[in-house]
Amino acid sequence: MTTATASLGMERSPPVDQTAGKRIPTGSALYNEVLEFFYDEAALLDQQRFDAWAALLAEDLSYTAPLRITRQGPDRLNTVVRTTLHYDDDYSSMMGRLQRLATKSAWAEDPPSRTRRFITNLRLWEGAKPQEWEAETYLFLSRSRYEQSQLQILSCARRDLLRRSGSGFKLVRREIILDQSVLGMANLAVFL
Amino acid sequence: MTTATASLGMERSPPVDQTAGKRIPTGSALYNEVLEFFYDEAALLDQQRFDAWAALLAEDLSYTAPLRITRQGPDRLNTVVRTTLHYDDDYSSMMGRLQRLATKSAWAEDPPSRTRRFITNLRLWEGAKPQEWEAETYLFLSRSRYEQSQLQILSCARRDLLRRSGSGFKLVRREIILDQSVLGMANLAVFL
Amino acid sequence: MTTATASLGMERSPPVDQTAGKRIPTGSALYNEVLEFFYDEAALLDQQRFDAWAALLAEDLSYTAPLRITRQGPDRLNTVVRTTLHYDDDYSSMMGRLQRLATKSAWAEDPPSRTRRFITNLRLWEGAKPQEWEAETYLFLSRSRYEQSQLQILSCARRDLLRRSGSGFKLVRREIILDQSVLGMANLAVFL
Amino acid sequence: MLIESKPILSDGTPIADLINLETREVSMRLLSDHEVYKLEMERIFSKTWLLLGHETEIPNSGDYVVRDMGEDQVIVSRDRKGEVYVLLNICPHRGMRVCMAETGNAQMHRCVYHGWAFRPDGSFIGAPIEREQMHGNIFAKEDLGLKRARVQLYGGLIFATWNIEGPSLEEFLGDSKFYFDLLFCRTDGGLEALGPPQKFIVPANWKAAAEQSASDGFHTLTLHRSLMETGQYGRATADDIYANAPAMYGVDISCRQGHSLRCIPAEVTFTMFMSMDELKKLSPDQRLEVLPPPGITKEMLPELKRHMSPEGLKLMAKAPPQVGGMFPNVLVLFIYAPRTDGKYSGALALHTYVPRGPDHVEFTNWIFAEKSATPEMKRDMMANAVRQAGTSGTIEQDDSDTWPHMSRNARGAMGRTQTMKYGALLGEKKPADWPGGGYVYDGFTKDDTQWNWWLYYRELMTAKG
Amino acid sequence: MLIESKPILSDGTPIADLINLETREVSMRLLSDHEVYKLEMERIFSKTWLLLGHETEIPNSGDYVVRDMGEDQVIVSRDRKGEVYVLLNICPHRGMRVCMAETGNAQMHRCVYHGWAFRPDGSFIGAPIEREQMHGNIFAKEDLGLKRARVQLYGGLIFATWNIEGPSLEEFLGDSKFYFDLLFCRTDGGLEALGPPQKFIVPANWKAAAEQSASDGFHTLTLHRSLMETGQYGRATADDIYANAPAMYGVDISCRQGHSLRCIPAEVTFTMFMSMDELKKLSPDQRLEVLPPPGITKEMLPELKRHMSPEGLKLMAKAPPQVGGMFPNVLVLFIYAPRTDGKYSGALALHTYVPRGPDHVEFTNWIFAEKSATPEMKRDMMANAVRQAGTSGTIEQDDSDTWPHMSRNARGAMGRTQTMKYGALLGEKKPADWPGGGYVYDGFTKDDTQWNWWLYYRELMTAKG
Amino acid sequence: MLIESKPILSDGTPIADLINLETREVSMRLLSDHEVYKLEMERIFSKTWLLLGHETEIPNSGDYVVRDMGEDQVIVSRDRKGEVYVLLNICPHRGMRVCMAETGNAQMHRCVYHGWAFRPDGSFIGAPIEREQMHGNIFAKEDLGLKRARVQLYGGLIFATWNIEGPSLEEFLGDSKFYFDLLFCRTDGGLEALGPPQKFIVPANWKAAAEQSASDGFHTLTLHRSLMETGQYGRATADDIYANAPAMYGVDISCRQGHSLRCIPAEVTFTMFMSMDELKKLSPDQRLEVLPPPGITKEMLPELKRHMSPEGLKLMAKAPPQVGGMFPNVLVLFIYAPRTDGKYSGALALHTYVPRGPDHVEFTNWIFAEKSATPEMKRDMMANAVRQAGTSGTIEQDDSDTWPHMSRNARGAMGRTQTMKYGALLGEKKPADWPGGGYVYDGFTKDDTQWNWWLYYRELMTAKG
Ligand code: FES
Ligand code: FES
Ligand code: FES
Ligand SMILES: [Fe+3]
Ligand SMILES: [Fe+3]
Ligand SMILES: [Fe+3]
Repeated sequence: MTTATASLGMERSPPVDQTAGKRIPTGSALYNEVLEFFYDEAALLDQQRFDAWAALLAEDLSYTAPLRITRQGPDRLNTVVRTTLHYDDDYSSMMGRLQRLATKSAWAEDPPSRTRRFITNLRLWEGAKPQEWEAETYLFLSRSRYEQSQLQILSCARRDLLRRSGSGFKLVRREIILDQSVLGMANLAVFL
Repeated sequence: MTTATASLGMERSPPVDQTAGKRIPTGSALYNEVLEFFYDEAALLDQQRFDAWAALLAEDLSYTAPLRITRQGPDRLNTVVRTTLHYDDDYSSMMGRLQRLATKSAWAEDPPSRTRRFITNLRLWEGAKPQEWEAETYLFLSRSRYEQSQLQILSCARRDLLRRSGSGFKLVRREIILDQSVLGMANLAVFL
Repeated sequence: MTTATASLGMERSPPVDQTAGKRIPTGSALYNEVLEFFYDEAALLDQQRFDAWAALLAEDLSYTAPLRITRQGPDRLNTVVRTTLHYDDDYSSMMGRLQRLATKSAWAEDPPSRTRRFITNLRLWEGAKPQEWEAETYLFLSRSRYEQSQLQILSCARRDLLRRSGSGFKLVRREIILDQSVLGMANLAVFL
Repeated sequence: MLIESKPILSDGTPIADLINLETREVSMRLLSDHEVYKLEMERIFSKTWLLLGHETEIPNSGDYVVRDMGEDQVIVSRDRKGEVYVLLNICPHRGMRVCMAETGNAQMHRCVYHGWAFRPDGSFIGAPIEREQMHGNIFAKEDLGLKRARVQLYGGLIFATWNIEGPSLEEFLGDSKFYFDLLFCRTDGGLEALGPPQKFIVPANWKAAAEQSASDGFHTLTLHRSLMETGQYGRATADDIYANAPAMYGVDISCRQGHSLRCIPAEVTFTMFMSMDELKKLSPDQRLEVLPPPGITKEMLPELKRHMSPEGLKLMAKAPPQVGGMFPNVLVLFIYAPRTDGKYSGALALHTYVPRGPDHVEFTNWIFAEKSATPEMKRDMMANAVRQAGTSGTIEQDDSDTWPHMSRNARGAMGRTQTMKYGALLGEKKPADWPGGGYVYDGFTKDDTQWNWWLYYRELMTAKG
Repeated sequence: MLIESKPILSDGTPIADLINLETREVSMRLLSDHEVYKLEMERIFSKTWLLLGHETEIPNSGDYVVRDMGEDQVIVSRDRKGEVYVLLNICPHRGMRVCMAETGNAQMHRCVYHGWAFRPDGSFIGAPIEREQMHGNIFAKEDLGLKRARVQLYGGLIFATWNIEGPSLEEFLGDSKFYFDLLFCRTDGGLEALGPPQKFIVPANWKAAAEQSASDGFHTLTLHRSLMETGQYGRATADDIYANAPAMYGVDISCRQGHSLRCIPAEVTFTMFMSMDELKKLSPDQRLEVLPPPGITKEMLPELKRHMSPEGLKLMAKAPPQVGGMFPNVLVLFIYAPRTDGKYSGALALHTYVPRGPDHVEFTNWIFAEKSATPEMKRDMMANAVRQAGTSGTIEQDDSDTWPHMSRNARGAMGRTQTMKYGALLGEKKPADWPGGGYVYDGFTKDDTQWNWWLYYRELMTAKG
Repeated sequence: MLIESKPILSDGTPIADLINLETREVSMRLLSDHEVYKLEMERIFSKTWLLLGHETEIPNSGDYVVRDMGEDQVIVSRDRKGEVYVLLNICPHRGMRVCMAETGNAQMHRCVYHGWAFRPDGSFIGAPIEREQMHGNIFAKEDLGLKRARVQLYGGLIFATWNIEGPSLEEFLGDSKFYFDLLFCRTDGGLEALGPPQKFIVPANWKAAAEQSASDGFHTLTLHRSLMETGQYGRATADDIYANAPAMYGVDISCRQGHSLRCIPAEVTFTMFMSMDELKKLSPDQRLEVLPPPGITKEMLPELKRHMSPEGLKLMAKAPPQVGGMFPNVLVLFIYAPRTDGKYSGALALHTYVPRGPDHVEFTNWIFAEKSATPEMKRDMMANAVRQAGTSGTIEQDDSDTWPHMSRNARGAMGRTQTMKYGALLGEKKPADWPGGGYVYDGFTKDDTQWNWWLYYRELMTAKG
């Protein structure tokens, strides 16, 4: 990597399995609990039940979506850009977004998109702290607005940190690794 | 909701978790059985083994696909239309459809579409009656016909009622919640 | 089937459940292990960690992708063509492909595609030999290259033979049943 | 001002030459050419009456639905006085879409871009910050309303046109109106749209669908053969479908304006559950009792009789119009529908084939019942219609898989020089005592009505601006 | 040689007629017509100065980024001498793309097709197998370099044009340069691009976005109303937004070349945390202390003062330019940004709206801070900008959902004959002691600046080749 | 009647000017222009001979495959007498597609729309309900068959053209036929298509692929460099690839009609497993024994010798034609293929690049072996070909990722004015005792053959109708 590009913040996202703790076996009780959490979360977002979704967010939330960038040669896998982001939110700014969505004039999503969040490929590890887990999921988003007969689609991986909270979990960190350098949607007015 | 639109039958589909019985934990034995049922069902449809698929249908079957409609303002989530439907079938009419597919001239699917039904996000609850369960799955359909190089795609949720039958299940009710107001396919000659 | 088309090698792929051994229940310990194998494999490919992926391949590997072809009438389900293939590799040729990808000039994937392999619908059976299993998965591939704002997509089923190897598995056979007669991508420079 | 293009294509071909009056051939090029398409939007979809919906979709003051006139989106709304208005859904300020929803109820449509507001009749209320007169001082408020189309209701169906000075809807329907009256104006309550229409996109030129809607009866025998194989239509078996040719004989009607209907002898349906001999003994009235027209029940017969002339009634008893079309893009499907209990019921549907560029068409499918039908019957008729027509209908799923091939074929260098042929003509022939006018074709259903459709298409496409 | 088309469309309509100088109307057809689009690529995007990035994106010798001038892709690179070059990313051999990555560092760009190699200044190095002279013997090596655009830097921003003999960037910026200086040239270090730009595609004609960028202040009240409802902009409540009309009064400026800016009284922001009475007691200097211009901190004020004339400084204290645009496709957003801690910070962003055919535009969004800002402040400003502008920004997600509707509306046969109206004119009016030139509009923000945009568009589109 | 357009584009540019004979430049505009594309479909794809498949794909009476001549779909079928017919897959009735499958066996093709039926030779059988004469009375049955193309078989390869009166296939192949004979007509059984072709869509203009097929040997060194890095082609290492320039020297041949082949000295392959000194000791016959031409085994040499002249045989021993193309859209790949066991085998493939609009091309890839090869060898040759060519081939996956960039570059306002250059000319030079005709270029592979391709393209595109 040249100094230039390093300073511009393009890097290879280290695979979760190389940075996280012990693997939580697929299909184990904890794994299934987490899987259920993600399915339920997807349902809340697809049903636009934002209040219930907000209750899943930890107050030390970090919610980001780095850019992806096309590189060639030795740096070709350093495609994740964290200097500029597509989402760059904390708990308080996220509450601001949800407050806006509750107004009578959040036009970007009124009429709302009809969305479907397909969650697959969950992989789970222990986090650095007790009662925290690193989870990677793949998300395929299908989004339909107005009379569009072609679905808008988007694929990404999500690298989440979950924390046990009562009988459920809170989302502490979500980093969304998008697959496109140029997004094919007019906005990201929907959460991923 | 204004009287006008109420009378036109547009409503918000109440989330399954608010109408169904006790949640069946993700990854539990029963859950896994149901998941297997859906995977097997998808395989039967993708392989056009309609006789075997027919054997999964209960005789009191209800198989429907409401319209979705774009709304704005306070009614914006009342997008499910059950007055007009894209599918509106019972067991007997479904048998009629299958009988037609078995003729030598059901052109809409001869040549057959090459389909793939991706099933994800299964969530499961007890039904109102014993040995019945409410299941929600997300379905992503990929469909290829003739020399089309662009896949036809469709996303939806399915809200099913399953009933125990011997060592397996029967499909008693399926409601398909499509994500588009204007479908992007020339027909729904394939089952969802 | 007429002699002509039989001799041209077009056939109906017999459903795995009719050729394989005993079903391994969905959600069983073994099933979960295999599911984890596929999720990990997808992650390796999506992260372009080809060395690690190579370690998953058995030395008696068969890796093929038949053509699909549009038929009508009584032969309409005989759509799998194994005379011509889109992939036709053994272990040694696969190593050649990986060796090429490690050069400084494998342009077809340098810049690399940003891919996401969604794995769903895993079904599992005992294989003909001990410690071998027949697995069917559905794969939805999303692929983004350069500044393309439209995702390239591809759907297929994979019929794999896995063999126990230490604490993991080796991929012994993969047959990729594509859903298109005319592929919508400029090449298959990515593994499925 | 409407942009007028001359009916000569840029390679020098006059549009008129693409429809050969001698050989009754229509050039495939019409199904793919971009210039032709643009002309159609101007000369047909901006000029003729277009079906947009039914007034039962917007029963109350302020109710609206958003629909399409060609590629122009319009608001179909009802104002406080109960009048129906059709308004271009384009803000006169900067061209933003005004109504964002497909349906709703509002006494004021406020554009979300800069807030200009309009009444359900399209009139301009004003821009925000009244004192600043943000609508400017060049145009008066009266000139800043939403563009209004001319509207006419018929049997509750809402028609509109941009052709303000052109023929009335009655004139446009011409001789076919007598027959359409038998379908749309037959009870006290009239028809009711049972819900919003199904909508889906077919990758085909709109005329691939429309030329068929002009009463192509013949395709049923082959394209919809599966339904005969399963015994759903007539008693033919797989082997004798062509020999029996069910529903092929009847009376087709059409008129100069390209509309048409097929009056199909009820025998076809009767013989599903009684013998010809039994049938012959029945008087027209008895026939109506045993097998009322599609969508009508025994209970509704008195109403029916009040709304129809004796001649019309006889026609409904013997050979009710069941399928047909209205120029340019409406399919009429008021058919007997076999039920799984062995009885016959009805399925009433209207489609519009809305152009979406030269290569796509939006299939819009309304389903109807008589307003006075029982809830059970309405429910039954919805199911009947959905199972046979539209998105998943076992009849029409074959049609929508057919049209894209025609469209694709019309794109090739060789393909676009090929022709569609309309040379099988029956010729006008009126049965004795035939009650209606127009062009009447008694016998085997042939190409007459479809050829009339193309003649009117040609007339409009080559008319002097 | 650039292909020159005459400004008359194939149906005979002169482009000039689509912008009516009398009634200040612009035909919707301009938002969808394919011929117009082609002309724009030749007469605008091949002729004017275009913003491509900032030099801090390519700090080192050999650094490059790949960007777009209209639909032509270019390499923006820095050579060994530190010069910035803009080069058509097309191999002179067989037209292959030369740089495959979006960014990187290279002293030699070798085309992967046949291996022709070029320096960062575009000059041709040679083809492989030197002895075989595979570049041929018709053209000299000097003639085989990558095609160079004319480049000019301004405040670190990289502009380029294919118009080699045309006006300089200064001439092109004209009277608006005084104001842009206040934004781009105010500290010793200058601006810094905090990273590569966000990029996403909006299914709209580029002018739907661009005409708004010409300082359409009025749409904020309605389209961005949600932000006022949540109290993010001014103390208005949902009910009195229109009564309060926050940020509507100020001074808009523009010039013949279509650039513009809105100088919005800092009162709007001040009154979020102090009363009008308190505010009135403050001197300009004190105002700058309490609320420095967006992106500037108290610590940076001495720098600011060094870079600005006293008049400029006063303007920054009282009504700093916050939003505006540069013809043809740049949006400037240097705004106060409310923070969740109740304080005000800044968000600095520039967008380009890159045409992608008549129906699509690529939204490119750079985010900036002053180079001398602390890392924390840069981090804060990135977050501010991302939350309000671009892909997921709560302001601009409304905009990008709006433009596609305008574009779609412009496609219909009726829709393309409708017009966008610019009749609400404030008229030129300079406040006393106004320090800058250009056209100055003091008062309620109206259509003046946008109309000027269209006038310059018209000038270019109808200019003699 | 074929629609004839004049070879002048609507902006006044003559097509002829886009190929500069002086400077040997070809305008990039040809890779993106829609009018040019339309002309190509008429002047090239409706006029020249096109490769559609191989007769071993349809061995039996009634067998058919569906293929493409430009954008026109055709049925390639074998009738009862064993004759091969090529028929437009468009129903003369209403333009529906007749054969819905890609392949099958049928003695009657019945259109699913209205049931018109046709024989494998295209002749019309009739419409359903014979008595009603639903084909009308304007055209005789003989006039209602499927439109027939002119067909010629060559080495089992099926060629067809719409140019009924034009040159024969032999005339069209011209001087290149001598060389193609060496590939296609060398055994008793002839070639066998091992299965249906691979098909996939590349988002590029068809000519981006086609101009390369005209024996662009030079790109191999750079674009396919990875294969040399891995040591798959020649003993070059990553560092000396350009110094070694493997396979660059040889004899390229072409002819007026734009066909071409590269005769590559077998040395390149030999030296993978024997020294130059050893090699020099071998007689031509011994060379054939050690390294038979691609696809031929030692066992098949007697056959080979029967089918070839001694001169041809010598050529096959020393420098067999391995890659090349046939105008307009065929790539020939009859190459030595390295095997993982260190030996050399062959991979025989033919591609057609079927136009799918100006911006897309369908890559069709047939894989062959000699019919007399053993099953093991056929299996081996399939694997060889699949691993190197087509969808996943490690050679050609680089090519199909390249062409889209050229196409994209040709769309920009500046890009479309750029040129592709063919100035590196070797000049005609025949080695001593060269057995064949045509234009012969001995030496380093240069632009000659590709330039000839464009000259013939220009000839056809500017020919008088
Ligand atoms: S566009 Fe509707 S108010 Fe401005
Ligand atoms: S196209 Fe760049 S070297 Fe040939
Ligand atoms: S279109 Fe083929 S029979 Fe009518
Ligand atoms: Fe039909
Ligand atoms: Fe805005
Ligand atoms: Fe190549």
